[in-house]
Amino acid sequence: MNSSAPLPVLDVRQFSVEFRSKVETVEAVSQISFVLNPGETLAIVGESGSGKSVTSLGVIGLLPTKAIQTGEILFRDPNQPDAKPLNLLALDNEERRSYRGGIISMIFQEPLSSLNPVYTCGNQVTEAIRLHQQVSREEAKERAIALFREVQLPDPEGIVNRFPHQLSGGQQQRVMIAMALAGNPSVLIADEPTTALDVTIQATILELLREIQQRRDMSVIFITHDMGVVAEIADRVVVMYRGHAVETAPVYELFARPQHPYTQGLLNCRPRPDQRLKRLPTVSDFMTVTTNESGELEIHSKVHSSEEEQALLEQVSPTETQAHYDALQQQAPLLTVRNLTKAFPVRRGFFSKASVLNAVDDVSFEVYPGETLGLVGESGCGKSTLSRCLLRLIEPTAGEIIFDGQSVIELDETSMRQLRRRMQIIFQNPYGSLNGRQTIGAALMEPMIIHNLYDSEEARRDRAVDLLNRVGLDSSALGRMPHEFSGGQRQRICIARALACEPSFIICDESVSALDVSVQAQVLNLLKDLQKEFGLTYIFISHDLSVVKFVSDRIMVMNSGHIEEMGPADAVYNHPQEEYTRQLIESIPTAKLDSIKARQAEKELVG
Amino acid sequence: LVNCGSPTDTTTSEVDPAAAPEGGAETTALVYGSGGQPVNLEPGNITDGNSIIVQQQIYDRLIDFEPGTTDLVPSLAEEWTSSEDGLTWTFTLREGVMFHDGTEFNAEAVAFNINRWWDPEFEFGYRDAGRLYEIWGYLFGGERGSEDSILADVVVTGDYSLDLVLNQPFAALPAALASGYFGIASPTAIQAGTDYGTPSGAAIGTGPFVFEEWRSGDRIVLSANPEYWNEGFPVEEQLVITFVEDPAARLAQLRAGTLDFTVDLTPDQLAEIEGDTNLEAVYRPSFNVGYLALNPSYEPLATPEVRQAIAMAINKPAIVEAFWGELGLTDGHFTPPSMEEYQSAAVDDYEYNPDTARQMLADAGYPDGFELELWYMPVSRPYFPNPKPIAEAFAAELSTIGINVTLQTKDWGAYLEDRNTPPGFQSFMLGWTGDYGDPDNFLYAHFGPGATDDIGKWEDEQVFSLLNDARAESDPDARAEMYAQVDEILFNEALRIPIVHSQPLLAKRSNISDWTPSPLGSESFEAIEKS
Amino acid sequence: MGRYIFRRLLNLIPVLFGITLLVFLFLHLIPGDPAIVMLGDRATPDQVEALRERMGLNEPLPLQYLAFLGNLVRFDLGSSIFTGVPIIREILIRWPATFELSVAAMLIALVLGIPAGVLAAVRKNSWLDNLTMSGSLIGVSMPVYWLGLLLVYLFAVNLQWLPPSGRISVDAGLSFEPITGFYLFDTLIQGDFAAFQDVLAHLALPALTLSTIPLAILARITRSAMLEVLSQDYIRTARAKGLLELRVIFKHALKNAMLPVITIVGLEFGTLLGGAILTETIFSWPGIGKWIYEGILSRDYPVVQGGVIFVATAFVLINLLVDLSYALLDPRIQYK
Amino acid sequence: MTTTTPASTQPWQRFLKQRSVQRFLQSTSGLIGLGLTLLIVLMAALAPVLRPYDPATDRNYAARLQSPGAEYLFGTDGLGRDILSQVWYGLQTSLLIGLVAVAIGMVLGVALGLLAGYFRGRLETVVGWLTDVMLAFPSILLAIAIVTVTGPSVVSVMFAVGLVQLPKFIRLTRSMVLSLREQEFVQTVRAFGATPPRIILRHIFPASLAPIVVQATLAIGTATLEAAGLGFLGLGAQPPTPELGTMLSDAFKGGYSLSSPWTILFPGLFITLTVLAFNLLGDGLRDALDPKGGR
Ligand SMILES: Nc1ncnc2c1ncn2[C@@H]1O[C@H](COP(=O)(O)OP(=O)(O)OP(=O)(O)O)[C@@H](O)[C@H]1O
Ligand SMILES: Nc1ncnc2c1ncn2[C@@H]1O[C@H](COP(=O)(O)OP(=O)(O)OP(=O)(O)O)[C@@H](O)[C@H]1O
Ligand SMILES: [Mg+2]
Ligand SMILES: [Mg+2]
Repeated sequence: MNSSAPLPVLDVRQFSVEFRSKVETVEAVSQISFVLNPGETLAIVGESGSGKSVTSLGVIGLLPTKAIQTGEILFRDPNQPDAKPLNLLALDNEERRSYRGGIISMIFQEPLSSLNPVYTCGNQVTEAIRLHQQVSREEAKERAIALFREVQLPDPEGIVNRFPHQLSGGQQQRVMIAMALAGNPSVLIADEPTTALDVTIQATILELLREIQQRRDMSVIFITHDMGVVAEIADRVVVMYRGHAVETAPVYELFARPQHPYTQGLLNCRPRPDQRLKRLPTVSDFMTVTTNESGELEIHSKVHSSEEEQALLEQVSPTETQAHYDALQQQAPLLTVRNLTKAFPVRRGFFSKASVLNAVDDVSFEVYPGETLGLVGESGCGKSTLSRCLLRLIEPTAGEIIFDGQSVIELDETSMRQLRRRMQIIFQNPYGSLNGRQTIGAALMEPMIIHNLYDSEEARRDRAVDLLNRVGLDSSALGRMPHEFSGGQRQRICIARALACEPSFIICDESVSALDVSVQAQVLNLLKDLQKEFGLTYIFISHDLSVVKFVSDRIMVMNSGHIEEMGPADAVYNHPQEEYTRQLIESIPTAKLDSIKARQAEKELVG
Repeated sequence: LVNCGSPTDTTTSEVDPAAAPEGGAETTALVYGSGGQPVNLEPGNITDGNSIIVQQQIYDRLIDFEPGTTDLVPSLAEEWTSSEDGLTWTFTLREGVMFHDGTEFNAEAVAFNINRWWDPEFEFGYRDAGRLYEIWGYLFGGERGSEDSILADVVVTGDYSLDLVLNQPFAALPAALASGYFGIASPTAIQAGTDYGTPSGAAIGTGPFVFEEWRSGDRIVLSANPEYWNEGFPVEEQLVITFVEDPAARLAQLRAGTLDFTVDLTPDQLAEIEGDTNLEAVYRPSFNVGYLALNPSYEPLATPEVRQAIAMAINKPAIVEAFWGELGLTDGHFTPPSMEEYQSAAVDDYEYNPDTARQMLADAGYPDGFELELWYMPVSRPYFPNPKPIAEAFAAELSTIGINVTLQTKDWGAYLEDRNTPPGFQSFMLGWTGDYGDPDNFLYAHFGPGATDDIGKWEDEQVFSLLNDARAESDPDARAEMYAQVDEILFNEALRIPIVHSQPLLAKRSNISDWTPSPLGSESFEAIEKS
Repeated sequence: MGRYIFRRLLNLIPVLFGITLLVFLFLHLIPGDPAIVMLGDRATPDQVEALRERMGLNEPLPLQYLAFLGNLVRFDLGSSIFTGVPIIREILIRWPATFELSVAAMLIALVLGIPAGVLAAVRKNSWLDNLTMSGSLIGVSMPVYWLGLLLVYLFAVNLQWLPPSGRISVDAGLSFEPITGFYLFDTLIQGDFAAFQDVLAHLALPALTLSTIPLAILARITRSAMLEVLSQDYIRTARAKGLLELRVIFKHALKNAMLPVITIVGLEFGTLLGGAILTETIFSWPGIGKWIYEGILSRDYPVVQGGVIFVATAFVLINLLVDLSYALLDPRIQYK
Repeated sequence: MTTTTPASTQPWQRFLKQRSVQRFLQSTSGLIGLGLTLLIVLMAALAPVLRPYDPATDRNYAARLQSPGAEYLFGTDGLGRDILSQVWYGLQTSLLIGLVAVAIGMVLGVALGLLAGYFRGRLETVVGWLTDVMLAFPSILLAIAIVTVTGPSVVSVMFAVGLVQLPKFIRLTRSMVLSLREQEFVQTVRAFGATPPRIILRHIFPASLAPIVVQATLAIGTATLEAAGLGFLGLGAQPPTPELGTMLSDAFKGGYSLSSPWTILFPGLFITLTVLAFNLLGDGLRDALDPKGGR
């Protein structure tokens, strides 16, 4: 590449988007500016709702008509470097359309729902090809197959005739990428293309995108909320916060010397498997946000010195860890699971023999009082099924569950209900876990009513207020409805409710997966604090190994129903015994400075 | 597509399928709008008007009625005489008549038909699923072998003569045989298959029209019988009977010209007919009675005064005026006005007088009236074209003398059935159209032995013996005197209060002529001409 | 696909069994003795008893039901009490009339309803949308028979443009021979265009009447299905490809939106068959609906029994066909 | 439920502030439907006050089939009754039938749906089979069959039409329960050891209420139509109870429906208006309560 700075392909200037409705005006993106250079991957990161998708949709011209866009999006065709740049926003609909899918194309987060279910993959890709190139039907099909080969789909000829639902998630996303490549784009926008995928698949898709980008020398806008992914793929990064671009920097710069407190927060609040922090820092540890009189955001940094930062990032020493671990192991187990199996009948035909799917397959393990047992595995490996079996929310097919000396499976209805005071579960989705028609107060008091705890209404109320205070909310929440709270607050309420009956054992099934990293960090900290305070025992389920590693004393890796391996968290992470575990660990985007540097250097070389 | 042509000349009686309807709604064939589809085309096996009128076109009976009257005229029988003792009737048959299937009509054929209706053991009586030729037993006392059977034997005395031997004299026998049920069908055709008379089967008679086709639910097509014994008839080449259940739809079709003539319209449609210059209203001579029956087995109605009070409380003239207009008349006789010779001159109708009625009720021990269930028919019949509002009118009238009426109805079959199941309905509406021109058919059927189940098995020695004697009596004057006596008794009993004798409303397009409706409800269309 | 069809057919068995059971029970619950109805009201108790014996009415109900099922599998539905005509024969004659009417009504509903719904969805909240939606709302709110009467009053009686009732005029009916019983088809293959026109004219009002509800419902369903589909991710994908909006709507959205619509088409066939009872009564249409209704009024048990079982079965089968076509349209279905 | 938080606002203000109420207030069809429904209910309720008139006995044979005019605003029927007051009272009957029928169908249907959906197993199989079978009959045919067994009367019609609505409610409720019982908030309550009755009544039922209410509102329209259909076939209310469908039937069977069109025009119009009112209301409620709901 020429040393003189190349002219950017895209030059976004003072771009703003407003949504106006009768009720209110939302400024989803305000005055953001950035450039996209040829052959470059620009990542846009930020928490949910920060305006990433709106920005990208604005660039490709797919915002709904009610969105009011201002500013300029200048486009310069890299193939005609001398041509005058074109303001995409000034084009009429028809001209705008001619750029879409051709010179600028896009892939989306949910591969399955982004493909039309009633047409074959081939059909959908050839349609895109023929739209932008004058070729015959056969020719287009040839090219589609070639594209499928390029995105490394197995059996490209066969996949042409398959319907989207007949492919796995990763394959679907490859088809999406092939479709986006159909018009030989100069700019490819990828809006969270890997968020819906398992880590292992995410890794291969990222690799593929990186490879294609280099081969085709495309410019890519890559949208994500995951700093780890940024580190894996980006050349430069735009950090968005509430519609503003708060920082723009080359990727190494950003990771090495984040300037903006928000960026610092983002970088640190994601648990890193190679560290063992006492508690996770959160974005709010790094900054405070206020709005001034004119309604503009004002962000103030909280961390000014490296000592302050050091304090936030205090680590637990390995000896401490070991001591804690040993102490735990000396007790009698709280929960013992032996040869637990849960089979689901999978009916294929009316009369054909019902085959079974062992969602949980001969699983045995123990959990010690006060311990956190982490459970990881890919989507569908049986984590949730296992957790539900433990609480007998579904009946296991075979095996033994012994909780505190009682065989859970043999209990009758009434004793089971009694036992449920002591075993609790917190689910992934804080929106779905609260009954939208119940006030928070009622939700908190319901378990107490069920178990006849505290004899008066007053007492229950007091207890509810206690619980709220404990998770960092105040009594004003009692009379409010769930929808009046943010996701993080709701999850806190769920945790408070789980504590209502003073359980000794709590299963957290993906309890933080739906939350933004920063909120996730807060909730993880809270869970740790509560454990310490009440001596709780957790089974912590997540598909994210780094999160599991942060909270767990021991880790159990699950794969298609059975346990791959189990051991102390550090041991499993540092010295995985099984190939499966190794892959899982390798797929985690690490965001280590060295690897970023190495990758950038390699790219320079190739470029 | 309809009614946009000119009333072109359609006198041609040739059917020309090629001359399709293009030009206008007027059809080439003669089209009769029936109120429903026949039950079947098997003589003796039906009782409903829709079947009778179609059978009338296909079959001849031994004896027929003079058009427009109830007077008997020869048909397949040229002569009929009774022996002195009235126990043997001799019939002399018309010679040279052929069935539509080419077989010959003769005394054997008549005997075959009668045996079929009469003899439960007869080989060719298709009493499928246990069904009876119920009308026979009903008009002639019973089946062969039953005690009450009037008929004792059928004796073929020659190719064209036969005797009917009776167990008891029956003056009305020729008239009864003339009633529309007893067309003579071809024995050969009947023996040929079990689906005789159904849409997919045959219907072979000697009548003016030949059965061609029956499209279930839609139409029956008949064509002129070229061999018809009555020379010069039928006038039209083709007769199509279409089924249009709803009177409004029938009239609409008549107005649109897709029908030529139709029956069973409601009195309320008269104005519409008169308002259309292409149509003419036709009145069927009254030969029916619509009545309100009061069941004496219901305690309050056991007292004749209470029944009379009810008769007085209902403003019959006003109701008849309102619901029938000029198409109905009301009097105190159960028999229709054309039977004047059998009625008592002394009978004058009850005067409408609610005050007296209330008084009578009080005298009978019901000063505050009582509760009464009144059943009205769910179907339209010529005597009560629209039973429900009339029932409502009764209810309103009776409420003024303190009788609190609850109106009830059931589906038609159940209605007929349940009224005879003890204790029967407290009161109900029903009516009767004569089968033939003899008072026996009205009076015996309603007040004779075995005919009073629906009025609590009411018995009156005098009425019973008068009715039985009149049956045997052959002197017309003596019979008239007996029936007049019955008339008087019945008037005072007020059991079946005659409400109306109606003239059923019919209508035709003005290019239809020579249609002479029979008081009995069905007539031959052989003379009808379409111009 | 073959397996799928087979499975669906097997699934029908319990439903068909239920239909026969329900109809059988209903008819035995109806007060009144079928034997008396058959014999007429002058029959003697002995005769009634004999007939009951012969008809098997004295057997225990389960046995009667078994006998009834036995006959049913031999397509023997008995004969009408009053006319003696075998039910199955009557059904064969009358079904084409009802089917022709229902199909015509459904065609009207499809041809007008789907485009209206698509247009309304694409121009959401425009006057066109409002008009279509209010129109369809009024359509589903109207008693069909009332509309039928008004149409007859207007078009047949006052304007005299169309015949008020019946299936074919007398003359046209004389010139052709029903072969299949589907008059439109029969007149066409016999080349009798005058009769074809005549049949069409007779079909117009009843079909229009019968079509109102499905028409209105289809328009509404199509609209909401389109709106739903238009908000889907794959529509965004299609737009991101740079497709013309028309192509996005007609290729990508419509086919998906048709999926719920097709289900409704099947269900609405039931409404049509039910509505046929009323519509056929008003228009003197010689179909199954009117026949069953008359059977009910005259207590012709075998007619009601046979007719209702037939209609319900027809409905179930039509739904099956619709479901199968759904499977053709939606590649996901066979794997569910 | 019983928590008493210091309400910052009046209850009705809080009611108006609810999102669903807001959405309803923004739904044109909902508002029109609400207005129309209120009007019709008011008309039916006030019939005796506004027209002190006994439809059973007030009649005037002399004035049969009068066309609409100053004296009889809607004309008179075949019995010389004022159609306006007939319609007025008929509306009462029709509304009553619609409401009671839907109440029957809804209560039974929801109960069966809840039980079948929650407990699954054999109960679900039987209930599912029953709904499948019932749905295999065109609804009016089923209603006719039921009325044939029970005999025509207002009560039979309510019962028949109610039963016909049953499978729809069962299906709707069951499908709601099936998805709700797997939802996390229900699982959570189960995990607390709540008993099935508590789970069903406190959590599943309230959560499935919105679509049921919407369905019920729409079903009132359908039921009214179906009841009028039965009336039209002569299987509905028996005299002297005035009912709109029966009025149409009387005119049709009386043969004067075409010559005196007002005898069918007004009863039909009011059936349509009633059904329309509930359909509009149902639409509005759906916009408000169940924005993603079907149809
Ligand atoms: N069609 C729309 N109408 C109104 N507001 C909208 C619309 N689309 C987006 N917004 C608002 O714009 C803001 C930014 O949304 P955007 O989808 O860009 O967020 P995001 O950064 O992509 O978040 P996520 O990570 O959850 O995808 C949000 O507050 C959102 O509510
Ligand atoms: N009720 C059920 N009937 C049949 N199969 C089921 C059922 N529930 C779960 N499964 C199957 O069991 C397997 C394990 O599912 P489970 O929900 O436990 O996975 P998971 O590890 O929690 O996945 P995720 O990370 O996506 O939540 C999956 O293949 C799933 O399809
Ligand atoms: Mg986004
Ligand atoms: Mg899970």
